[in-house]
Amino acid sequence: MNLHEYQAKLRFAEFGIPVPRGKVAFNANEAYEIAKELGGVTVVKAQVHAGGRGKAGGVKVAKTPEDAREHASKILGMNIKGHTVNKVLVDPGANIKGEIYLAVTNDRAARKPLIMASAEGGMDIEEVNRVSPEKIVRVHVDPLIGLRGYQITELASGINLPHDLWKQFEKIAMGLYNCYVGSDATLCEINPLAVVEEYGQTILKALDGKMTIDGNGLGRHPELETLRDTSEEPQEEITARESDLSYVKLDGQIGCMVNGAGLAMATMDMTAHFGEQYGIGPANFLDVGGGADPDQVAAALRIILSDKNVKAILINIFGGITRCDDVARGIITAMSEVPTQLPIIVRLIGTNQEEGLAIINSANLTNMTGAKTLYEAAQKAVEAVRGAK
Amino acid sequence: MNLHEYQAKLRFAEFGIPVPRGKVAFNANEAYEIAKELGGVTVVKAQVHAGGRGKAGGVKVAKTPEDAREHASKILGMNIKGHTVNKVLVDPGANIKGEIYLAVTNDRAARKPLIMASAEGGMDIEEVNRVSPEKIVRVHVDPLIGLRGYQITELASGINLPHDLWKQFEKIAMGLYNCYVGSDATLCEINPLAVVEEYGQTILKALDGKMTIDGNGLGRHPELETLRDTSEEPQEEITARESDLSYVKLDGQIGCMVNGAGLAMATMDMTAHFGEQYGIGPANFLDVGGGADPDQVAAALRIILSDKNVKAILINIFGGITRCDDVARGIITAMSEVPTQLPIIVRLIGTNQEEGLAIINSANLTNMTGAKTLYEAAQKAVEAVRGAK
Amino acid sequence: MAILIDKNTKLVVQGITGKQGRFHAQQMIEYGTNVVGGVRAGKGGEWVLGKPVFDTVKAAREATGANCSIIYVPAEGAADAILEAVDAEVELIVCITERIPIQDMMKVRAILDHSKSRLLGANCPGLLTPGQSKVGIMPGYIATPGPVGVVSKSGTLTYEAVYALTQRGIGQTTCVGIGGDPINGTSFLDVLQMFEEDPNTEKVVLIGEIGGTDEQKAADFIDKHMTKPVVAFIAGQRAPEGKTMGHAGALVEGNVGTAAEKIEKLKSVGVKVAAYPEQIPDLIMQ
Amino acid sequence: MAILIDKNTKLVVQGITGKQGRFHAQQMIEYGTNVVGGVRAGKGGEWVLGKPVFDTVKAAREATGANCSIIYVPAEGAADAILEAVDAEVELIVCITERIPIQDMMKVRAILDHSKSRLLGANCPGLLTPGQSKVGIMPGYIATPGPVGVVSKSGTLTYEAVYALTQRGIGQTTCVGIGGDPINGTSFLDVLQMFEEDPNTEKVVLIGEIGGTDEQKAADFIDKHMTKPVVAFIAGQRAPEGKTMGHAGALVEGNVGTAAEKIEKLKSVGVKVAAYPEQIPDLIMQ
Repeated sequence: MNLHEYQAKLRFAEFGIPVPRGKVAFNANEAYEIAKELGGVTVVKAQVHAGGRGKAGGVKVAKTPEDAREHASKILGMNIKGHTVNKVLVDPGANIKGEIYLAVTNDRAARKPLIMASAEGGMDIEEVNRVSPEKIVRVHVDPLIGLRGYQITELASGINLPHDLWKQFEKIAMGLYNCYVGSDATLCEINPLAVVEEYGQTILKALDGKMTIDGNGLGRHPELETLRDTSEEPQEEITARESDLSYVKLDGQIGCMVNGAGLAMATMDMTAHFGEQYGIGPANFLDVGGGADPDQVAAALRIILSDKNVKAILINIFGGITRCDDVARGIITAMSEVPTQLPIIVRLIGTNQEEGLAIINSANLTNMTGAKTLYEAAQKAVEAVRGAK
Repeated sequence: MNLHEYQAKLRFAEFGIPVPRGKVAFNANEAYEIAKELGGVTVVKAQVHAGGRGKAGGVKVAKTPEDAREHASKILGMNIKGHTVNKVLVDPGANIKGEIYLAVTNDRAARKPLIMASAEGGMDIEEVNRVSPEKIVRVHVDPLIGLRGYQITELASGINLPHDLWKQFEKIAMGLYNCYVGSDATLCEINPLAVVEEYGQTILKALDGKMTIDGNGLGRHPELETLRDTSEEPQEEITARESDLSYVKLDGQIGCMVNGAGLAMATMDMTAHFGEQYGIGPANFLDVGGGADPDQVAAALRIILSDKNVKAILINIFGGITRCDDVARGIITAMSEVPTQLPIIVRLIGTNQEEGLAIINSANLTNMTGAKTLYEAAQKAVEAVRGAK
Repeated sequence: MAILIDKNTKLVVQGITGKQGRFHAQQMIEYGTNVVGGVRAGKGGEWVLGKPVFDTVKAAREATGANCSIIYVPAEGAADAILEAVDAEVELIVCITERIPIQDMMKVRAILDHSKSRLLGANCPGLLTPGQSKVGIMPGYIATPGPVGVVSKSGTLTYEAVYALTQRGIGQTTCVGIGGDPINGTSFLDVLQMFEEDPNTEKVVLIGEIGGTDEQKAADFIDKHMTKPVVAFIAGQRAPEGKTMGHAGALVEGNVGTAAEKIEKLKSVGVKVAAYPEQIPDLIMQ
Repeated sequence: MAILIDKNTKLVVQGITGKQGRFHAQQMIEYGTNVVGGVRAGKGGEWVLGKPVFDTVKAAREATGANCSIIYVPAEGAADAILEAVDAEVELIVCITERIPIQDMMKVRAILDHSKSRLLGANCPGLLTPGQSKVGIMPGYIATPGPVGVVSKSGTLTYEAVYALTQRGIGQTTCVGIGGDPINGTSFLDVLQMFEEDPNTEKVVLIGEIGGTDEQKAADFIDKHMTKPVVAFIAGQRAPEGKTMGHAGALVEGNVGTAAEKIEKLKSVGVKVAAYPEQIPDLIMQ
């Protein structure tokens, strides 16, 4: 689960990391009021789950509260990589003397948390990594021991941070690691961690923030679950999560319902394999879980049908411990609850697969066809979409 | 550093362990008022840093507030193993159905925390360990991982705790471990962890508590440092701690001042070796630290002289990195600040030992004698005490 | 011969009194697995499916000599259950539970590295040595004894592949599901090494998916150390970047972990890569 | 020949810019120890006593090839300093710092158990191989090369014993102070084993004290594995129960760790036990 910049920065602040005292506005007038209250120069920033906000014009500096209102009115409603902006963060301007990059993430290959710093903050870190990877200092953390002071020294020394900022940097790095652990995060990133002049002092401040939370860890952090911005997610994905289904919306025409993540991906791949030449492909990834019981199948059907692009449905179920005839009866039951006229191709494999297919066929649902192999099922689904066009 | 029962129980409560709602009284009237407020039967318990309170008559059940006053007046001022009781805890009585033992401590040999439980609570656990060690269930905890639920199950299962109490037991065991870690304790003990009937419920409650804190960890817990009861410690030990000296009062007549803990023990042993037949022995253990600078020596002298049993002083210094002539000058300086007529035997060994002894001898302090070996110094100190008798 | 489990495996079921645990314990017993007992704190002394239940894995191991454990406990208690089995020095620990927080698994891995135990999973279907022992949730009937070793990140996709092999008369030595979590106990590389060393395994099927670099590491291992032919299938060729496809680990991050990258790497070291699961038996028979 | 350190030892000083660190670094350099640099976060790039200072042990090790480090940092940062040296894979880490909380040391020990490093101390005087290298705070002049290995829990008591040997013309291979904390890095047993294996060590002096059971374990080791004669001295025969005698570890708990028990055990395996430190040379010469 991704947090918005303003949410991440509020969370950082809880772990002792200095952040600007900006606020969120949902309309241009609110932005004006916040900018007036902050005084001086402000920055209006789109709060949206998409990268490249700056390039897309989603971040603007405002010299006056009136400027802030104008910028906000332009940014709100903007579409950035398919996401509509419906709130902006109005932050005070900062007198920036330097920009650092600092992040904690999971290193999947090393199986450990990784803390990274670079003197090349403020830039796209992927780009820094591509062009000059040596400019990113990387330190692995033993998850049983946690981040230690000497590891922070290694970062500070590695990025040639001026000595007078080390104490602040240590506090921020430790705070970020604690935030990462204390939030079951998979990423906590500050970019830039800016060196700013404020009231004659040189201080480090997190001007931007990014956090991703491990969905499996959310149960331990109910306060984070409330930060979920459902306006950022397709309605189908929200419904799927509520029904405990794993669903990802794609842009094709074949609605797929499969038990098992690997088999679901293979099914997607197969429909694309045959459909590609006709501009036909999978409408979604959907893992209905191991048992494929009637309630789950019905919920899955509803989600698939809510996608208006869908022109055909492919059901691919491996009857493992469950028998295929039971699964087939479950599908027929679900069908009666969620009626549709779209062509449905059902492929059942495993225990009692013949009996299962017989049940499907004998249900006399004219829009439903059986298939014996994934190969055949995918072909039939592509044909069905072509016929419907 | 030891905590009193009432202090330990308050600390336990902070970690979610149920304890009785008693209060501390410093005089008999306060005990009466507390007992009246609690209502019903109460228990009056001496708060003193000594074991065997019960056998010594320091714990009494009171049926009425008047009883509590009477018991308190008898217990206050009582001497238990050399400790004067100056406060009592008045706890509500409990309807006890069973008594468990539960403790977390450092296992020095295993180099790990050890959590122990026994169904034979309420008794002297050393005695249980001697007679039937198999009745104590022991589980080592990995300090990097901490106590895990299954380890608590091992304890609960091992002491045959009724299943309906497991949840409470888990919470208490986890709380006790957290208390141990969160207090830099070397011991957290509940004996008894009682099974009590209260308002028709069966609950586990810590009726007694014992905690010892690692002095080296106190710096991280300023809130615990304030719990130190200096009325329980010999004044000399308090003064020594304030001067950063390591001092333990003993009951002999030879005041020892030595640099280094091992050498200080060896010096004690040597005086006892020669003095034993005459009832003469060391008055103290005192480690003056590595350098033996004049301020430390002076502070040490003051502490030694405050012990009225002392009839002679033995100074044994190994000049390591420091030269013996410098140490000798330091001793002479300290002597002038803390004048005494008691016989003083000085043994200096190491770099420039001859020069050092020459300085001691040439100081013309009539009560001061040099010695070349520890053997000789101890003999002379014993002779000096015999002469003074 | 087989790898990891065989007819001598003595299995203890952690969470045997739960719905899942009890159901699959029954299935495993029916398959012929030597289930020697179960574990559930607070149920020690009871009996389930004719097997004794213990309060702790340690007690179960002491009483039964179990050398393998399988975990069917909910995600919030699963890391603890794994550590309990590690602490009891169980040799092979199979964790079926899905949705274990990744930070828990990082800690578990750090502890496993210095332990005497091997973990398979979490979030895996377990493993099966046809005709001898099944530990996990794989349907037993899909497999038959033979010379092909199967290792996979996916559940039903493995069944599909194994069933396809069986239908074509190609049996298996052992079928191993390593699970689809980003941080797990046993990697492709570990299992490939075991198959390479197993005298009865002649060929190997590897079923991978998008996310991470395990398949690439497997390819390096195949290149340097394997003499036996390997056939692979990689799921998720059409998966979009930045979306988790069911398995927590099935996630293309930036351009790391794409199916195309994995397929190319495997092909470059001589691995035959199937275009779809049903093609696997054809490639094995070539 | 010697144990643990010799003229090839390359030493880095953690905390070289502090008062203690600088003073003893100077002493060590004067003795002839090959001090290759120092460490102090924030002072990297400076020079102290003609030696380069680094921000981290890792950087120091990379630049100088140091294989040994000595720690003179205050108690609150000492555990971190040890872990830093472990992380940098320094082979021998000597920690002089006293008053490290025992729970910190339990964690350090758990980490050391799976590391490539050996820790001596904490709260120890370090060690000295006469004429070759001194790492720690022992006065150099008290020792002279020869055939006796010395291992001790105590500082000045060791000096006393070593000086007594030297005065009587008996030299030492290496003098090792393991420190007086209840939980430390290197035990009597570890050092006895090294002396047993060192061809130049002919006899061994062991100086113990009250508290714990290390001396008893040493006695068992001497009984089973040592061919070389051992002379011992145990301090604290008159120590009362329940009182800490200076060293955190010097504490008789119940009747565990008394000097009488230790002396009896050592005598029972043929160790000659001195009645006072100055008797040690006599027993060595017997």
